[in-house]
Amino acid sequence: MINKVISGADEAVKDIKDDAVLMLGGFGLCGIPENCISALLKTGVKGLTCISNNAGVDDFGIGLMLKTRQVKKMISSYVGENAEFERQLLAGELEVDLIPQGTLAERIRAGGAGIPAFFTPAGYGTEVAEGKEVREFHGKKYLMEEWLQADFALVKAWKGDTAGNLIYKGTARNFNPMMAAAGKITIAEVEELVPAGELDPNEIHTPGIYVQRIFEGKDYEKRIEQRTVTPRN
Amino acid sequence: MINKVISGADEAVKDIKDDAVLMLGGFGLCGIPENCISALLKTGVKGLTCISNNAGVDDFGIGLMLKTRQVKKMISSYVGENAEFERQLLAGELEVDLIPQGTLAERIRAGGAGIPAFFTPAGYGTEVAEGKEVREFHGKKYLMEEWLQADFALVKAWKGDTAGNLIYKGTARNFNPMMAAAGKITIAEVEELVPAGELDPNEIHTPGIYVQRIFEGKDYEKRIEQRTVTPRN
Amino acid sequence: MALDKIGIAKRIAQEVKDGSYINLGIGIPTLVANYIPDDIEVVLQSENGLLGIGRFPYEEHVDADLINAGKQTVTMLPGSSLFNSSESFAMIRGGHVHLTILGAMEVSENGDIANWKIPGKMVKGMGGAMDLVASAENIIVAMQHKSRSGESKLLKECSLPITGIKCVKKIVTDLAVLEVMPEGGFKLLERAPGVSVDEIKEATAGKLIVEGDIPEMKI
Amino acid sequence: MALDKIGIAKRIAQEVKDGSYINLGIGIPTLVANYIPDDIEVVLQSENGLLGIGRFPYEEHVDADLINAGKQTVTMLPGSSLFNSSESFAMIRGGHVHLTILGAMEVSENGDIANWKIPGKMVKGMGGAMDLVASAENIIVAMQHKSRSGESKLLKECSLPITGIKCVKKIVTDLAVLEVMPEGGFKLLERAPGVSVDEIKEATAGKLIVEGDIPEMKI
Repeated sequence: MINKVISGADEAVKDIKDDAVLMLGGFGLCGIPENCISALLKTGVKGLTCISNNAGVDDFGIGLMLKTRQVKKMISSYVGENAEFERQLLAGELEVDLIPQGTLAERIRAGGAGIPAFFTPAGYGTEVAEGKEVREFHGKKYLMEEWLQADFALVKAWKGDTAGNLIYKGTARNFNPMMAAAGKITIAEVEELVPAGELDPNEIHTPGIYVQRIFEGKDYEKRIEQRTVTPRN
Repeated sequence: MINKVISGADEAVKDIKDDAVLMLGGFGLCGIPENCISALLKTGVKGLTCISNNAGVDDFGIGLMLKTRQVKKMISSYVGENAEFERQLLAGELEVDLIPQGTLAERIRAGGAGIPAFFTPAGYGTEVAEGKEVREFHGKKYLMEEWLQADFALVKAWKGDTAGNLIYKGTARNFNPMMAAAGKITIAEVEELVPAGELDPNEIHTPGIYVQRIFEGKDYEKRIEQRTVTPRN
Repeated sequence: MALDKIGIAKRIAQEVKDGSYINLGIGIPTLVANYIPDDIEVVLQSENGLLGIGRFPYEEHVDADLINAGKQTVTMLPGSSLFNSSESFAMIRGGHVHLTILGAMEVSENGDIANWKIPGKMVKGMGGAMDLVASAENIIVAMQHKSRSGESKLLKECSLPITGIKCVKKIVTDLAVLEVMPEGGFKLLERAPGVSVDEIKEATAGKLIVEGDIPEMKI
Repeated sequence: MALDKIGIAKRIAQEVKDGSYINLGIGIPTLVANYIPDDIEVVLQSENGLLGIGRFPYEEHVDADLINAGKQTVTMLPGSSLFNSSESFAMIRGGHVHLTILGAMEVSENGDIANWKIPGKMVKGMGGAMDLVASAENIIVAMQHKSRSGESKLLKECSLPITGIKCVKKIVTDLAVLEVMPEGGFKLLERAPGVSVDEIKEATAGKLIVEGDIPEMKI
């Protein structure tokens, strides 16, 4: 029998070893695998390469793993909300690879889809193009970009089932679906885990084939970076 | 105001001119734009290039447009269910470009996503590779394949709203979403058209940005090619 | 005695690993699903956009919007999911489908497969076969050992236009189970009940590797 | 008198065409949404996966799972749709988003834009800016004409690392509306109310093209 359901975050991440390459879903603090990050803080694994659009804030998200010096390298599109990050970077303690957001998303998608390289116009003529092949198609210049894959992908979904199918909520979807497909082992933490058959097959965002481990997470904080509201009157 | 809703198939296809390049959604006879095909039979437009996974059967789907000699060229992965097709092909009256199904799907997706070319292993070492660039990544050989785009994409969905958002049903989704994104003008025919706001934004398969015209189709036949059933006892 | 189609399907069903995702081609491969042991759970992928293919529907449940890649009406199972063709082949190309079982006209001793085109005959197209054979980590071919005209289909080199190169890992025919060796050659693993090694030798045009005693298949 | 940020946003709002899909950058561009005339319908795209951005939520409707690319809590509108980041940039790269409005540190007279990196300062990253400027058919820059230290931001060549080349079509500053000409140069289209052509000339380091009478903006 296929059993993807595990007890929780501690079991999920226990075989993540030093120097592993991880993908972590989320955009800012929206849709991040909070439980898995907490569990990684406990295992103390070191030398991680983290592929994630952002790097969290000082006291939440990947920021927590930066504080504990567990991260060797970040591959991101924007890392601006984190003072400890800046300190480590300027001190040469942290490597950073900055990638245009659309290129990052597509490289991850390509990793899951078995497409080793593709062409994109983003970054042509800029320093992002350095060392990359440039080619013209239909009168426009493009850069060749290669896939990204990871040893483990840590994704966060709204609902999941025991077959590994996932449904995300709102803009918490973001990078999670592509990362789910690009991890050699994909760990999904969900707010609600239901038996196979309870999700409508037509509404599933990530088919279960991409998910190797799934558990229902606990105590989601879902912190908000910019709480903007419309006043009543 | 954005008004994408039109009166029906006749209005939808009236500016499709001779020698246009079309994409038509569907896999076999499942999820094909029945109403638009009927309307094209009436306009009598000729010299069409049709990008579609299959070519219908003799008396349904694109097969109807073959009978009326409106199709100059088919770009497909499999065209085996159609005697008139075979006759025209052997008589040299019809051009056919056969493409591996995954490559076809991905070339269309690339057309909508602004990716002019990508690498895929499908067809390496076969006659499909003739004239194509071969490149090795991580010890495996790949072919470079280019995007496909169309003057008009004709897609069929289950539900749609006035903003152009689409939800497909079952395996009638198939090629429709990628084609919706790869058409310069995308025409969506839907079984049920509802006001914007009635579809759950989290369940939409094709965001409205890709759809320029939408209408509620009529008299769907939804013919079945292979009616296979489990007998009761 | 040579196996019939059901025998071939039954033997291939033994190759299926618990927990795997599988794509079955049209013909004998489709039959394999019927003989997978009850204690083995697999998920069948259909390249037109469905994971978790169920049985054919009862008459009153037939749905034109739910078909498999052979265009047959099917059902879904608990845990099924639906997706578009691009996602479907992303799954295949990305190596997420563990096993592909498909038919062939010819297989060469280095694992090339020909199953899409016969020169001089109407070419219907390759469908998803080229993507499948270029992508799956494990490919098993189900076919007759010889063609209807009596010629071996296990060759030194394919005579027909090929679908993919160096991709077939195992072949189950009406006469034998054979492994395609990395260095080339068909290694004979099992004989059909009552079929002799000599009969298999005679029916195999490519290099046949026979080491030690060759057991009979257990079906 | 030079425009304030709201004045720049109001003037850019006049550039917005009915029925268009628009991506607004952080800062002044975000303000543009507030000044689009009621009879013009546009759909705002947020690159983190939302089409149809609505206003900020009432306090009791704040949802951590619904933010814009500036990480602000937002709402949806009737007709909104949600999607993943890959689809979002497929939309952008594929030319489906008609107009991008964004801020800049520098623009060159051939349309290059620099807005992501200042050597010697902490580099936060380009986010989605490089994809947006490489892809949109129409790009309007909203910025001050001069930097805080009084130097022109409309240059012959960018001094800072660029975000994209030959992409900016129009610039709206506190002093002027300018078109970037295909052959190079900033063509002066309008002056801010009470600002003279000479003041604009003085504030523009790149090639300024002045032809005939230059009207004042109507805001």
